[in-house]
Amino acid sequence: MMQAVAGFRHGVHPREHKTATNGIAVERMPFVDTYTIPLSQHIGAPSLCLVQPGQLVVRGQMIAAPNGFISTAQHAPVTGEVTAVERRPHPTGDMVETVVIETDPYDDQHIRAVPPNTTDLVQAVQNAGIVGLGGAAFPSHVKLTLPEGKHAEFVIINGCECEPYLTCDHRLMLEQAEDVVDGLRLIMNQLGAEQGYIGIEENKGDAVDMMIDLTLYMEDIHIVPLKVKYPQGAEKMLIDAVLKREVPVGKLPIDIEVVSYNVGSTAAMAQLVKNGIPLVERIVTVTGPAVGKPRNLIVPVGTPIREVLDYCDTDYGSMQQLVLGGPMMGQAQKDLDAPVIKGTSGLLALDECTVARCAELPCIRCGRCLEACPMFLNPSRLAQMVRAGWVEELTGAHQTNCFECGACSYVCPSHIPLVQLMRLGKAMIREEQKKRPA
Amino acid sequence: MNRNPPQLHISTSPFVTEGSTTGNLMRQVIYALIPVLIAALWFFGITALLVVGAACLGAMGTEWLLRDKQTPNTLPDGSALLTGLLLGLTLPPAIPLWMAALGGFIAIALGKVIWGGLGSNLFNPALLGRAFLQAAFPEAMTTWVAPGKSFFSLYPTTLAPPLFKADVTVDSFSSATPLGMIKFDEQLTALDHLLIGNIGGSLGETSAGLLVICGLVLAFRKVFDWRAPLATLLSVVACSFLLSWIFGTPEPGFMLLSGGLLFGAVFMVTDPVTTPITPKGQWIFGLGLGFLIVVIRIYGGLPECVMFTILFMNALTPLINRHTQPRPFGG
Amino acid sequence: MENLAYIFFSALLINNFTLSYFLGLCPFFGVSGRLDTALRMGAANIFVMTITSICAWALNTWVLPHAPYLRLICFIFVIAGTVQLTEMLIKKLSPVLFKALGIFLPLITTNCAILGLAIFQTNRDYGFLEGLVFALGAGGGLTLALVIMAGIRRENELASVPDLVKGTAMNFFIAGILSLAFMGFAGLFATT
Amino acid sequence: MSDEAPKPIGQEFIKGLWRENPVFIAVLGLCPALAVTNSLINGLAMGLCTCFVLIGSSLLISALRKLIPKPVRISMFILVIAGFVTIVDLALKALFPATHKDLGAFIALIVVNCLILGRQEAFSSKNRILPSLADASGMALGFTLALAMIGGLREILGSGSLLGINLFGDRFEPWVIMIMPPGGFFTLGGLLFLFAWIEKRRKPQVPETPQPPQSMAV
Amino acid sequence: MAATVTTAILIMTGIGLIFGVVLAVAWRFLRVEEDPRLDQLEEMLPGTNCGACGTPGCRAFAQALLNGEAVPASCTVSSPAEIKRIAERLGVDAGSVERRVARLHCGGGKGLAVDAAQYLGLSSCRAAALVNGGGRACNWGCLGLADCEEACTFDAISMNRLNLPEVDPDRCTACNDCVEICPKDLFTLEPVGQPLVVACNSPLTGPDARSGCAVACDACGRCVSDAPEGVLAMKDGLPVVLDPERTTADAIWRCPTGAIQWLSPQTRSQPEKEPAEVS
Amino acid sequence: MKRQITQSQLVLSVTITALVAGFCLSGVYTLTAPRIAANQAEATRKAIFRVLPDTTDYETVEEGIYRGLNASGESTGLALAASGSGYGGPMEILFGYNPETRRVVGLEILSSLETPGLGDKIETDPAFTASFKDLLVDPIIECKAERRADNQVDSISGATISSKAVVRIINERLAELNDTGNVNE
Ligand SMILES: Cc1cc2nc3c(=O)[nH]c(=O)nc-3n(C[C@H](O)[C@H](O)[C@H](O)COP(=O)(O)O)c2cc1C
Ligand SMILES: Cc1cc2nc3c(=O)[nH]c(=O)nc-3n(C[C@H](O)[C@H](O)[C@H](O)COP(=O)(O)O)c2cc1C
Ligand SMILES: Cc1cc2nc3c(=O)[nH]c(=O)nc-3n(C[C@H](O)[C@H](O)[C@H](O)COP(=O)(O)O)c2cc1C
Ligand SMILES: Cc1cc2nc3c(=O)[nH]c(=O)nc-3n(C[C@H](O)[C@H](O)[C@H](O)CO)c2cc1C
Ligand code: SF4
Ligand code: SF4
Ligand code: SF4
Ligand code: SF4
Ligand code: FES
Repeated sequence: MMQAVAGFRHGVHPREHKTATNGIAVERMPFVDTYTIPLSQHIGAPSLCLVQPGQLVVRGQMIAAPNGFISTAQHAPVTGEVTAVERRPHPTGDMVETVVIETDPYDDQHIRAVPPNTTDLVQAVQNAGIVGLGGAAFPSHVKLTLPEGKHAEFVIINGCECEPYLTCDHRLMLEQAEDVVDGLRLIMNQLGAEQGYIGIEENKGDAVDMMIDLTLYMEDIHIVPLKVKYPQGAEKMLIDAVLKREVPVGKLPIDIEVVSYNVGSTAAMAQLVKNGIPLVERIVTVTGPAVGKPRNLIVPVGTPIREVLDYCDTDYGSMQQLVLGGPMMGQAQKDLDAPVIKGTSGLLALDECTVARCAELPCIRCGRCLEACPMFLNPSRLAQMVRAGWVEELTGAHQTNCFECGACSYVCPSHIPLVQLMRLGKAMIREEQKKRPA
Repeated sequence: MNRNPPQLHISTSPFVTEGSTTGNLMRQVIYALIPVLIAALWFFGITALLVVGAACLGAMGTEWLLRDKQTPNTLPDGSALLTGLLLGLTLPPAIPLWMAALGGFIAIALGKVIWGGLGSNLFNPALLGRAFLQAAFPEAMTTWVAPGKSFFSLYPTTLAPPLFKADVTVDSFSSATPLGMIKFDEQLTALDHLLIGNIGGSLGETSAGLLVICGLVLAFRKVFDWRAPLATLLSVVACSFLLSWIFGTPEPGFMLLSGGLLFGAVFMVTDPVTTPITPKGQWIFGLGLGFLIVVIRIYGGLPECVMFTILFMNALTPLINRHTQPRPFGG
Repeated sequence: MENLAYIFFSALLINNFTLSYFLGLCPFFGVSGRLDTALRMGAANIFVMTITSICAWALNTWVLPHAPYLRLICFIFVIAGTVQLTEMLIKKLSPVLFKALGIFLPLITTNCAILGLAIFQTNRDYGFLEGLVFALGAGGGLTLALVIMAGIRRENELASVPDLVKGTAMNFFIAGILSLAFMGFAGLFATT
Repeated sequence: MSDEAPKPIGQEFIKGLWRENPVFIAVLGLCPALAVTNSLINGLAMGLCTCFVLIGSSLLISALRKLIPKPVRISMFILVIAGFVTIVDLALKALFPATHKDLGAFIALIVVNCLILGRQEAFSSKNRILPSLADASGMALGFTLALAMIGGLREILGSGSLLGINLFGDRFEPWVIMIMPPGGFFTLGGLLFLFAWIEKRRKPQVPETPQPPQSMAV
Repeated sequence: MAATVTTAILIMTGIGLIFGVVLAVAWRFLRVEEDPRLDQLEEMLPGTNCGACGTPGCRAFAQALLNGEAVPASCTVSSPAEIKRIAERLGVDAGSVERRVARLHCGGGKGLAVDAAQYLGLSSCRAAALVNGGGRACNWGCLGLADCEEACTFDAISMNRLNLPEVDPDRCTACNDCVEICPKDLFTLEPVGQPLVVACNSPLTGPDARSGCAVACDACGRCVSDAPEGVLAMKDGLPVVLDPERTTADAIWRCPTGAIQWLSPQTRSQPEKEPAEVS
Repeated sequence: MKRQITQSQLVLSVTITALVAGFCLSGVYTLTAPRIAANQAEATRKAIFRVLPDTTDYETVEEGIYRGLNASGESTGLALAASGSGYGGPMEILFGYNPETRRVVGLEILSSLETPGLGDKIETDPAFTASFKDLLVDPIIECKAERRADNQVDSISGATISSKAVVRIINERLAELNDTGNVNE
């Protein structure tokens, strides 16, 4: 059992800020009056709306169907009445087609569901609207389907939660440990994988212990404690740490026989198979200096952010920035009427001290970004190229490899908005490629 | 409809930073230079302060005068002060003050501003200023004095009027540097003198021991990357060991402790702006630098060659960077 | 007679043709914008210089003793002619090589550095081997300067150089600084 | 190509002095402009030699332009230029041996001065004698002027003298770098910077207007 | 003397002959046949390589001209006189193309469009658009960080006092750069003589649209009914000009927000103060 | 305007131009040659007279070796041309040598590329040139910071390399002369 702790090269060590919430048991947020469920909460085509204004819906009822393979379903998070299907604010800042549901105040909001027929798990997962809960919201059923000629040897469950502040996965591993292991077993069976791993950062020692206890007699499931380092949770870093395999540039994990899932997604699949419950709610860490009562909440998908913040006694006077997700990769919000969606792992309300950014200074080529970048890029140079518009060079330097982890910006003493420049660069490359064939 | 708190901000992730700033880095190097400055005061008296002051004044004045009027004042980031300090500490003690100030001007104007300011220059500004002075006033720049003069007395050349010489012949008080002595007179200086620093040389470079300590402190505080200086020193030791073994040239120990090598390795080779950014590049930079230093010291005309060599390696830096880009993960 | 190593390093570093003799400045500023052109230009230069050195040696040995005043005309004529001939030969024999170097050949035949090489070689009474080494050193020095300059200029494009110095003035300043940096090599191998 | 519309002779002459100055604006003939200009006298001497060669060959080539077959024109130009340069070289050696020693190999290198060949190709071979003369003398004078300027500056700072006359007394500390190679580059760079600055001061903040295209239906 | 002259003549004849032969051979083998007009044409073209003519650059355009695939007037940068010269050189008609200019479809400048949050970061529209779509409440409007101004190589765009880009129709060459660079796709190229401009890009309708911006089009449809039949239509919450030839100022009179504008014929960039006078 | 140009015409025109140029140049050369030769002779003469005191005439022993003669036709010593590399590049010198006393009696730097203000003190520093007025060459000349013996030269501070280069060139030239054996005849 005793072995050197696995990890990856490069990366950073941000302060964790997890103690505010990691000791508090998850609680359920009371239902609110209105829910707005965007038809696009995942990577891929938006779902097809199945309901009209005025229609009554039941909690857990499918209200939008998958539109193609890389798409998924949406479900009513509450029992109530559809009042509108129209453009509403979305956490991306866009306005997208959204189903608006008024809660029926007299309903007990129990989910009446039957476990699906597990002969077609892929279909069941898609219809249950389960997506990656680690942030990217990639439809989970897609990864349950092996592409032609591929083989999945290993399944890795991602319990790293390397982002500071967030503790939802940590609590989930403690409170739904069996679901995680069952889910892993489910996935391994579906894919025919031989080995299962659960990678957990060492700072969640209780979760590691609990998982080890649970899997003590399972030969093919291994619990891997990992170095506490950001971004340990990034899929490629996790695979590198657990299996010492690098996902080749431009390839997917399945190309090196690996499939990985977030602990939340895994537990959601277990819940689906055991109880038939679709993805209508998730655990969200609500924390940050401006939050009066930080905690982990079970929040129905579609709950307006403002309601969640209100429930946690947020001090709007001192809140300067609201981040969906963790502080390293999350998205700042401009509209508090946008809802919590499936990919929302945390609500982070930052105050003045955290937001007051230093002015940007010229890059002094100190190389810190280069030594932080887990993808072994040279962010400072890439950033200069983006500014100069050298799209060709960007492509040559594998700029698209950047997954915007933010390690580079985090260490930059000159406060260069490196991540933003990386995004801009990727946008430029996309545009260029669009233009090319024309 | 907009019920957001009025001060809500949006920006790109990450929303937290490590907390170090560029100004902070510069300040740490400046603090590390204070003991060096005190040592210079000890050995060369009040002139050390005057010379360094003049260089700083020249550098900071130029930075202020030539600033882009639209952008905020760049003096507070401390890089101009640092350039001035480093320049001052590499000058010979008896240099006229006006030359020191002129060096500061050249360092910033030619070494930094025309390139686009902090971070854009490809040559070490302080060394460029010094190289200019060396080429412009070779006599004043190669007039060394031995330490150990009364604290408040000035050298006769120090207060020469701008653009003019002092009316003394320098021969009357000049001495030689350990490197000059060994190259031209086959005289070896004892290592303990080199370590302590009671020898002839530029203001800041005489006390090898102090420089090593400063370097270690800065390295452990992660102000700079340890690779390039380490590579430089290793390379000097290796090359001079080889040559001394075969041809009986000076020993590695002497090579390491004499001249501007340590000062250069600790403060100039570490300049993030003008040295390679990639770890592999830093190794190449250091190894190449050390090799050139040994070769030029032994076979060249300029025993005090660290400055020119660093500038030459600076010139190669874009090429080194280009060919040592890291291998992307999975690539 | 000076030793060959000194001749080589002197031409390569110490008395670099471009940076301390100011020879071939027009192409130096002209083609140092990009690294690959700089490299190929340098290679073409080494090539032409080698030919030049041989031509100059031949002329100095067999023709010019009879009429020293025709030196200039003969040099320029014979060099241009020979280079043109070689150019045609390469074109026939190796289109790849021609593509890489060919376009530069006519550009540099009538270039100061080439004629300068011939003249210096004559003034210093170099023999065949010395001349060849001198040509290699000088060509290598030119290539070195070109490549370094190209690297710097490419990097400099990413920086916000003030408008007043942008362009030609900046290139001169860079060349000046390079020239200064090369002064460190002075005296190398001279005292042995 | 059709002959250019004839411009006044005066204008052909004037343009070389400033507006199309070969060194400062066109950046041609740099090698001699930097190599020998470590003093005013050397700059002037070099400039005058170039004047002679440029004017002489321009005249000759303009006169012979109808006779020169196009495919071999460059070789013919070079021949003519080389001839004139040899004459200058020999004459200088005979009459001013000291100057000849200072200018060294660079007299010979006038042959390959891009400026001279460039003027033949661009102007003399296409124009009648008088305009060619005007153009050549303008360019040559502009070249000389530039060389004198560079040489003067370098001599003042680098030796503290002008035309060998000591300007600041014995105790002046000369800036040796100015008469060494880097000084040449710095001086020319500095002059270009100065001109850009003057230019900017002269017409403040008026962005250059491109020819506004008219809307059209031809 | 005589000996000197003889040597000189001998040497020169020898070298001259050799060199002459070399050249002659070169002349024979190295001649490349290329239409000499290509170079001449390229020289006559402005050399801005802007691409407004629809080719990748001036030389490609010259080639297209030679091949008869383009008419000289397609070059929108050259002056008419220059175009005439080119046409004469080629012996073809200059041709005619209707000149187009870039038009902005947003009126939500400073003080009119509501800011939902304050944007911190790179001062670039394209970068800001990647951060929650920018700080504006209206997700379709101009971000005012002037990427278009910087992109326009012809200095045709300047930010006006509302911090909106204003196109100088005399300088605009319809090069398409601003159209491509704007992350909100706010520019289109329109015939210069067509003054009816829809200055809004928001698909929202009714109060939703107006809550984000004082001059938003709320899709009330008055312009469509006031314009001549078939000139305007409402699509995705915005009026679109279907028939540029027949536009009249009638369409703008009853617009409650001023989201549809009739440009003054003098400046062709600013809306008329009093539209009634035009008709 | 387009005439057909034949290849022979091309060859011919180049050849004719070359011919004419050659002709003209030979003319100019003939005109200037005597002056140039006289200039050079004069320069050599002056240099020889400077490095050998009391000399009024000289004869050439071989290329680079001249014997000075005084008014009464007696030998005043040898003037030897020598070259080698200094700090900045090649330098050429001429020095006077008296084989009988085995002393260098005068030094003239004909050309050098030493740094102005530093290395060129080998020409301009009177103290330095003065030390070559009476300098014993046995066993060899040495260059020291402090002159202590008859065969030592006081090196110029800051230009040690140039000073040493001069001394080295002289030493080498003398050694060469000894080898060929025609010094003391
Ligand atoms: C920088 C970065 C950090 C990440 N951190 C985590 C993490 O801490 N936990 C996690 O489950 N997924 C994390 N992810 C997402 C994983 O890369 C991967 O998408 C996920 O584990 C796949 O599982 P899912 O599809 O079930 O979400 C991170 C991704 C990136 C790019
Ligand atoms: C002078 C000096 C030399 C060092 N040499 C090494 C070395 O050779 N190898 C090494 O791994 N760390 C070396 N270090 C330590 C590094 O600075 C650093 O602490 C270490 O590489 C941290 O690596 P990690 O946090 O990325 O794992 C050196 C530090 C100093 C100050
Ligand atoms: C720009 C410059 C020019 C130099 N020129 C000469 C020179 O002409 N001759 C020379 O001997 N040394 C020259 N030097 C070399 C240094 O002065 C060298 O340190 C000196 O020769 C050491 O001699 P010293 O021990 O007498 O000070 C030059 C150095 C520099 C930086
Ligand atoms: C570790 C370190 C070393 C530095 N060394 C130098 C130096 O040698 N010379 C100098 O001018 N500036 C130095 N600086 C300051 C700064 O990098 C310099 O002013 C920039 O080169 C100007 O763009 C240094 C800064 C740091 C942090
Ligand atoms: S470049 Fe991309 S992958 Fe690398 S550290 Fe920055 S954000 Fe992360
Ligand atoms: S960390 Fe920042 S300052 Fe350092 S090299 Fe990277 S971008 Fe430049
Ligand atoms: S029109 Fe587009 S590019 Fe121009 S300022 Fe507005 S958002 Fe930016
Ligand atoms: S960028 Fe836009 S405004 Fe400028 S010329 Fe091109 S089309 Fe016209
Ligand atoms: S003058 Fe143009 S290359 Fe020398």
